[in-house]
Amino acid sequence: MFKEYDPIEDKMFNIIDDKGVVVNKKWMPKLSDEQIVKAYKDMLFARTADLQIVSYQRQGRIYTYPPNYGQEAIAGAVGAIMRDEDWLVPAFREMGAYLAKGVTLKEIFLYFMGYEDGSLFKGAKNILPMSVPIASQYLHAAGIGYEIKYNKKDQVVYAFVGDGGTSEGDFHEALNFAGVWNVPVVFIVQNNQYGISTPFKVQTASKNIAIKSVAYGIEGIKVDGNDYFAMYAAVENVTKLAKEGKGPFLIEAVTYRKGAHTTSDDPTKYRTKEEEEDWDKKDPLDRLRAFLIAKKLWTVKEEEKLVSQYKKEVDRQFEEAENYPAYPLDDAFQFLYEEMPDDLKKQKFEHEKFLQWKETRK
Amino acid sequence: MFKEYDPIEDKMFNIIDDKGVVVNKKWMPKLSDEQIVKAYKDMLFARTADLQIVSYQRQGRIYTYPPNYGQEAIAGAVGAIMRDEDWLVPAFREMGAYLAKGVTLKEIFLYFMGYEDGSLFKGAKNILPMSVPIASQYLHAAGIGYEIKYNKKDQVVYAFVGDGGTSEGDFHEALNFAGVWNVPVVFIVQNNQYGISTPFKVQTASKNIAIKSVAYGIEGIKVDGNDYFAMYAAVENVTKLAKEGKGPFLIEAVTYRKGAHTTSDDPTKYRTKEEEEDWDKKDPLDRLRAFLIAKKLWTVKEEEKLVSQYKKEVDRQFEEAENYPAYPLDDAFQFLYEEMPDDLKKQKFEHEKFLQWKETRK
Amino acid sequence: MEGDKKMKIMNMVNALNDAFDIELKDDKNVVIYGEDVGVEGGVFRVTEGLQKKYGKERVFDSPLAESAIVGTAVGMAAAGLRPVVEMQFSGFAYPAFNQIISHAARMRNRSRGRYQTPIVIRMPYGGGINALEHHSESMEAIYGHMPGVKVVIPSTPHDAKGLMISAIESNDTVIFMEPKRIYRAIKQEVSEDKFSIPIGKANVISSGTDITVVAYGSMVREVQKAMVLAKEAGISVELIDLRSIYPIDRDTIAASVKKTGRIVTVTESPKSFGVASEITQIVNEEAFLNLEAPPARVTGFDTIVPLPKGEHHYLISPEKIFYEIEKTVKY
Amino acid sequence: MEGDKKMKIMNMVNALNDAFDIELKDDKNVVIYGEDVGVEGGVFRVTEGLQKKYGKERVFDSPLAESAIVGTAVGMAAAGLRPVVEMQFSGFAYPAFNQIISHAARMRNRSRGRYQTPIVIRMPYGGGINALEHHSESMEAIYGHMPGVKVVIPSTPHDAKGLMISAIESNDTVIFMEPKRIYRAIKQEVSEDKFSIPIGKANVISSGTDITVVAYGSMVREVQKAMVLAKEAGISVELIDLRSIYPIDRDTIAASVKKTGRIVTVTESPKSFGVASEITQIVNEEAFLNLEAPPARVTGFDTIVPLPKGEHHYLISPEKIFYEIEKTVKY
Ligand SMILES: Cc1ncc(C[n+]2csc(CCOP(=O)(O)OP(=O)(O)O)c2C)c(N)n1
Ligand SMILES: Cc1ncc(C[n+]2csc(CCOP(=O)(O)OP(=O)(O)O)c2C)c(N)n1
Ligand SMILES: [Mg+2]
Ligand SMILES: [Mg+2]
Repeated sequence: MFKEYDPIEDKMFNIIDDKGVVVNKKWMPKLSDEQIVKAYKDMLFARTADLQIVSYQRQGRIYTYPPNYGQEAIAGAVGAIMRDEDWLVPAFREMGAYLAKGVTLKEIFLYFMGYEDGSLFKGAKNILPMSVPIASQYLHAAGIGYEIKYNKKDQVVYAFVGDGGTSEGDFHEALNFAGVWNVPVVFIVQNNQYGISTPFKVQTASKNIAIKSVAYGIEGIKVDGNDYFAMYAAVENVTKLAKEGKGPFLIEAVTYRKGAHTTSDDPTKYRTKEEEEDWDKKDPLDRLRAFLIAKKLWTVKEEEKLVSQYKKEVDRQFEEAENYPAYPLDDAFQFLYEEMPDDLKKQKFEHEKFLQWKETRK
Repeated sequence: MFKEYDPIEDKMFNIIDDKGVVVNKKWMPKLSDEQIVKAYKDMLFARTADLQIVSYQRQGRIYTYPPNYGQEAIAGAVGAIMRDEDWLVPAFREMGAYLAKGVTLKEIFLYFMGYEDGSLFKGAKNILPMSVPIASQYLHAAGIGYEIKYNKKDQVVYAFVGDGGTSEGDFHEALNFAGVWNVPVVFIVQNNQYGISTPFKVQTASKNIAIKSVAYGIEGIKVDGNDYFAMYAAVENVTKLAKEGKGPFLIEAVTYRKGAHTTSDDPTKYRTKEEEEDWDKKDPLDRLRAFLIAKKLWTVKEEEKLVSQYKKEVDRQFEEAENYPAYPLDDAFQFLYEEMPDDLKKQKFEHEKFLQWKETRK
Repeated sequence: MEGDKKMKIMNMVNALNDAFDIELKDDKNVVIYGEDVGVEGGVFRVTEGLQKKYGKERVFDSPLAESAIVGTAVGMAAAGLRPVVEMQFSGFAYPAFNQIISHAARMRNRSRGRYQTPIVIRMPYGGGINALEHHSESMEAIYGHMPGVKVVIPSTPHDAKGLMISAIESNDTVIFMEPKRIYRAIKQEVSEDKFSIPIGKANVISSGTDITVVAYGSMVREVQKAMVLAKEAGISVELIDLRSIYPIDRDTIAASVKKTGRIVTVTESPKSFGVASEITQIVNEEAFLNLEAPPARVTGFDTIVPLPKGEHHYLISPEKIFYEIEKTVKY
Repeated sequence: MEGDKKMKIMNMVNALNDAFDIELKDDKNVVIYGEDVGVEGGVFRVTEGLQKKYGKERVFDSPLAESAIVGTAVGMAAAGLRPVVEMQFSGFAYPAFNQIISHAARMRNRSRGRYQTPIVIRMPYGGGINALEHHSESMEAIYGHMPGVKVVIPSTPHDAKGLMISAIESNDTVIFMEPKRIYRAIKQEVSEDKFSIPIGKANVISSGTDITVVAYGSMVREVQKAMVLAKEAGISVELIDLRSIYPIDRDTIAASVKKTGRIVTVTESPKSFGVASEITQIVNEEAFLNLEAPPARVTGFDTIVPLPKGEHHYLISPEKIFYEIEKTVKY
């Protein structure tokens, strides 16, 4: 696969075209109809939730949120392959992978409503909390990879970053360490063409991102990230190889951030309508839907029904999150150290004294 | 040149063999006999000084020093090509380049004797002081490159780092910025096989270092760094291209640190006698000397005479450095800010008061 | 140092933008870059419109890499430019820490004055904007402790403009921390002319007799709110806005405490090893015999600033400042 | 907490090595890595022999990249290992600053206790070894100000061993700063058994009545030299070795100053915003009415530590400590 789609020649791996027609039979993954339908449903659920959140945000019911809109196939494919025992090291724009891990929408809501409790991920194993400092999490992934190898575990790490993140030194150091250590980490770059307002060509003069694997002696591949099957096939392939001890891999998933960077961003400032429309034609859900409809596995009506059902579910979880208990003072203090140092206890105590004083003044 | 010696195929560019015989006529640089003899003399001077310093250090007359022994051809070739107006952004193991810039041995001695004044480089233009935090200087080079382009100057930046330094995030960020900005910087990596005790294969799983250029969309080449002509031809070529605005370049100069990492290091702990002997055969001075002798441009006797002359010169400059005036208290304070802040003045004043008190107690 | 006053209502964003505009116009060596500062004009729009006016060579977007942003600025500055670079939030300046402490702060010292690094490293800092983790930090003390840099923190639009002009014209590296919480919250008349405010001199915003309160940046406004409560309680507060924490204006602080005998320092940062402790040390050194109560501090906790739903626990309220003022006065 | 004493003469290098040996033996999750710590055993030989004994998976050389060394340790720790990593000198830890402050210090808080980061980040610190630039720094205050880490600095071989064992067994991230200047300078009997010293409790090395002197790391020995001069002058010094600057032992400091009424803090770091100021703040808060003289500090300057020929200007001499002690006592 890596020879056939050599990033040095800037080749991109894809399987279906923009109309959902399979153009690369050789690599079409062996998926049952049910699996494909489930994949589509998962993506649809993620998209429904994502779009809802943006509207909650407009209503002032949640803070800044980074939409996944248009990038769902990437996290979807990883989510379908990743097992409970595998590790997910997320950035912040891969909701489908969180959900696949067992994170609930409610938790995601809690996080963006401003509760650290949203990172508890009670039903999910082996997933790190969202990492805000760009690319820094890639090193954590390499370290987890080391632990897996050290303890000879049957696990793989899936780590995410954006195209902007590839410019950070930590990106380089992580791939370099993982390469030297030869650890089972799949490094996925969601190249959505922008880092906030900054276009890909300002991030790097390199032909593509997959090619950067060469610098670390590892394999890399550039994949059409809006093509669910291509993403699935690529992730499946490197997962198998990683389990065999064939080391880390770099997947560049080419996609487009159809929404704003976050709800406080306005993309019209830095990109054109034409560009957006060009990418609309490659929408990952449209493409997979077309595939399914052609195979008579899906109908528009079914989709409508499902979406309204999903919306209700999203609303339900959102309301649960909105009714989450108030944030206790203790929670601001208790997780810094295993045992709270005396000084910190004193700080809390003094603050409580102030709060009492404030109470009495009312 | 870059196609012919493609680092992706792990090709190495060289011109003379270990016996000093030209094996690659096509790329042999057009150098006059005088130029070649001068090059050899410069390298010989650098080596003589270098070996002397190690012996001064053993006598306790200078602090830790990082020997250049075995790597002289690299800085020698760069030194021969670099003009006054070009910038040198050094690491700390390229004495020949410092000397070519007009830095004196005395200044180098002063630095390693523990005077910042050793970084004044009074007779040299456009050279940054030695940078101790590994690889951090590469970013300065990229920034200087920006200034050159911004002001449309006819200058090139030569920046040095070691193989170990390529693992740092700053290496990556510098090449990436330089690539995006397309600035005239020649990034030279002295791959001397070790970062202190750490062998190259522990630094990276990548085939070689030159290949890392691919990640930044720039050209790179792996050069036999113990082959003066190959180094000269490569640096000459990229210098010309850089001046034409063809952007930054990465040169991996393959060499060997024949000495210890610094005078406080003991290489027998981490490498074998055999390895050292293998590399002895590729000594850059031996090879160039063989070339010169074969061309009847040099004799062993001449060399002996010259070396003893050089030794005297080295001693002379060393003694000058040893007689350098004491380090005044002012110098610990006065260069932090353009104008000394009141608080700092007060600190100095208080310290002087203490010194007076101490005086009176005697 | 104010010129002929053509006054205009500005918030801090406008005032900073105006300072850049003036400096870009007056000095061709000034360049501005960082993440999203060019086309978009910065996530807070502080550099809006400048790329259009001065071109892509002078105001531009960089790749996403803070170490590189500062590191290349060191090189540019050594070669003669005067870069003004942005760290998108102070919480994202840490990857650049090595370039700041090891190079921007030291190049002049290392080269014995031969090279200088006239760099302004801008960074919006502080909490109170309902942000994600890392977007609310106040770690100015670590820069204050770093030899070789100046650390400037304005509290008003007027000060922001005058201090920024000084910062850009300074031949030292200046860490310029912008209280993002009041970017648009305070509006005032600011001269459209070029004027500068010296770095290193504190500003006595209001004089009083009972107690000295030292603050800077976004805390100044909170202290002013607390002063309303203090006034009701009959306490006369002398408010000192440090404007820069390094150099720090010992004399103004000392003179004030010699008069009032009492002092509270207000900062948003974690409590231990923060700016308040340094102020306390200074007043102990300069005005020990005048002290009638222990120099106090109102600060954040030694914790991470909580996410929005918990941030009110951390943020400093005017009541809390008043509480400490009253305690100190009653001591 | 000392066990059956099989005592052996050790310097700090031996003592630390012994602590690692014990922990590597006792806990398979402990791994040690960093630049040159494996084959060579570290540039100061602190980890010498351990790779041979425990294998390349457990004690190994890493590529040259500090951010990666700490960042991968965060990942390893989250997955269950207990990494002990080395920054070759504290002056080279800055590239790792972001990983330390943003992750090692916060992972537990961010994940509400789910993940922890039992990492020891070792770094030789301080001056006095005639080194190049960046090899002589004492920037412990910036770590003290960083919520979520502990900062330990031993002053003797015995303490180094006991504190290192505590650090490795702590489930928090510990910045372990090693006073390289006394790595081999102090020898003492240390038990070969496993023993630990609690982190956060200061050690009253000698009790006295006239003045409290607070120090840690390499400065403790300098204070002890100054105490000889003080004794000659008839001054009785109570010497407190902090052992850790975070958590800081307020109670021990306060109790001492309540007794002596006077205090001098001695640190090697730059003066402003350093550890001494925090101690001064603490004694103002805890023992204001007992203070008979302003809490004083003996520190470095707000400068870069000069290269060897100028370092004597910067370094703190016993005379200077005595000078400040005497001034404070005579105040
Ligand atoms: C170290 C750091 N610098 C800056 C930021 C601010 N920031 C948040 S997202 C972002 C752009 C990220 O772009 P990319 O990596 O392409 O990911 P995307 O948002 O497109 O998914 C920036 C600059 C940050 N979070 N961390
Ligand atoms: C950021 C940083 N980390 C660690 C060191 C300590 N150190 C000095 S030289 C060196 C090895 C450098 O190896 P390499 O880059 O190959 O250069 P060489 O010494 O072989 O010329 C190390 C780790 C340093 N100076 N800076
Ligand atoms: Mg992106
Ligand atoms: Mg090397």
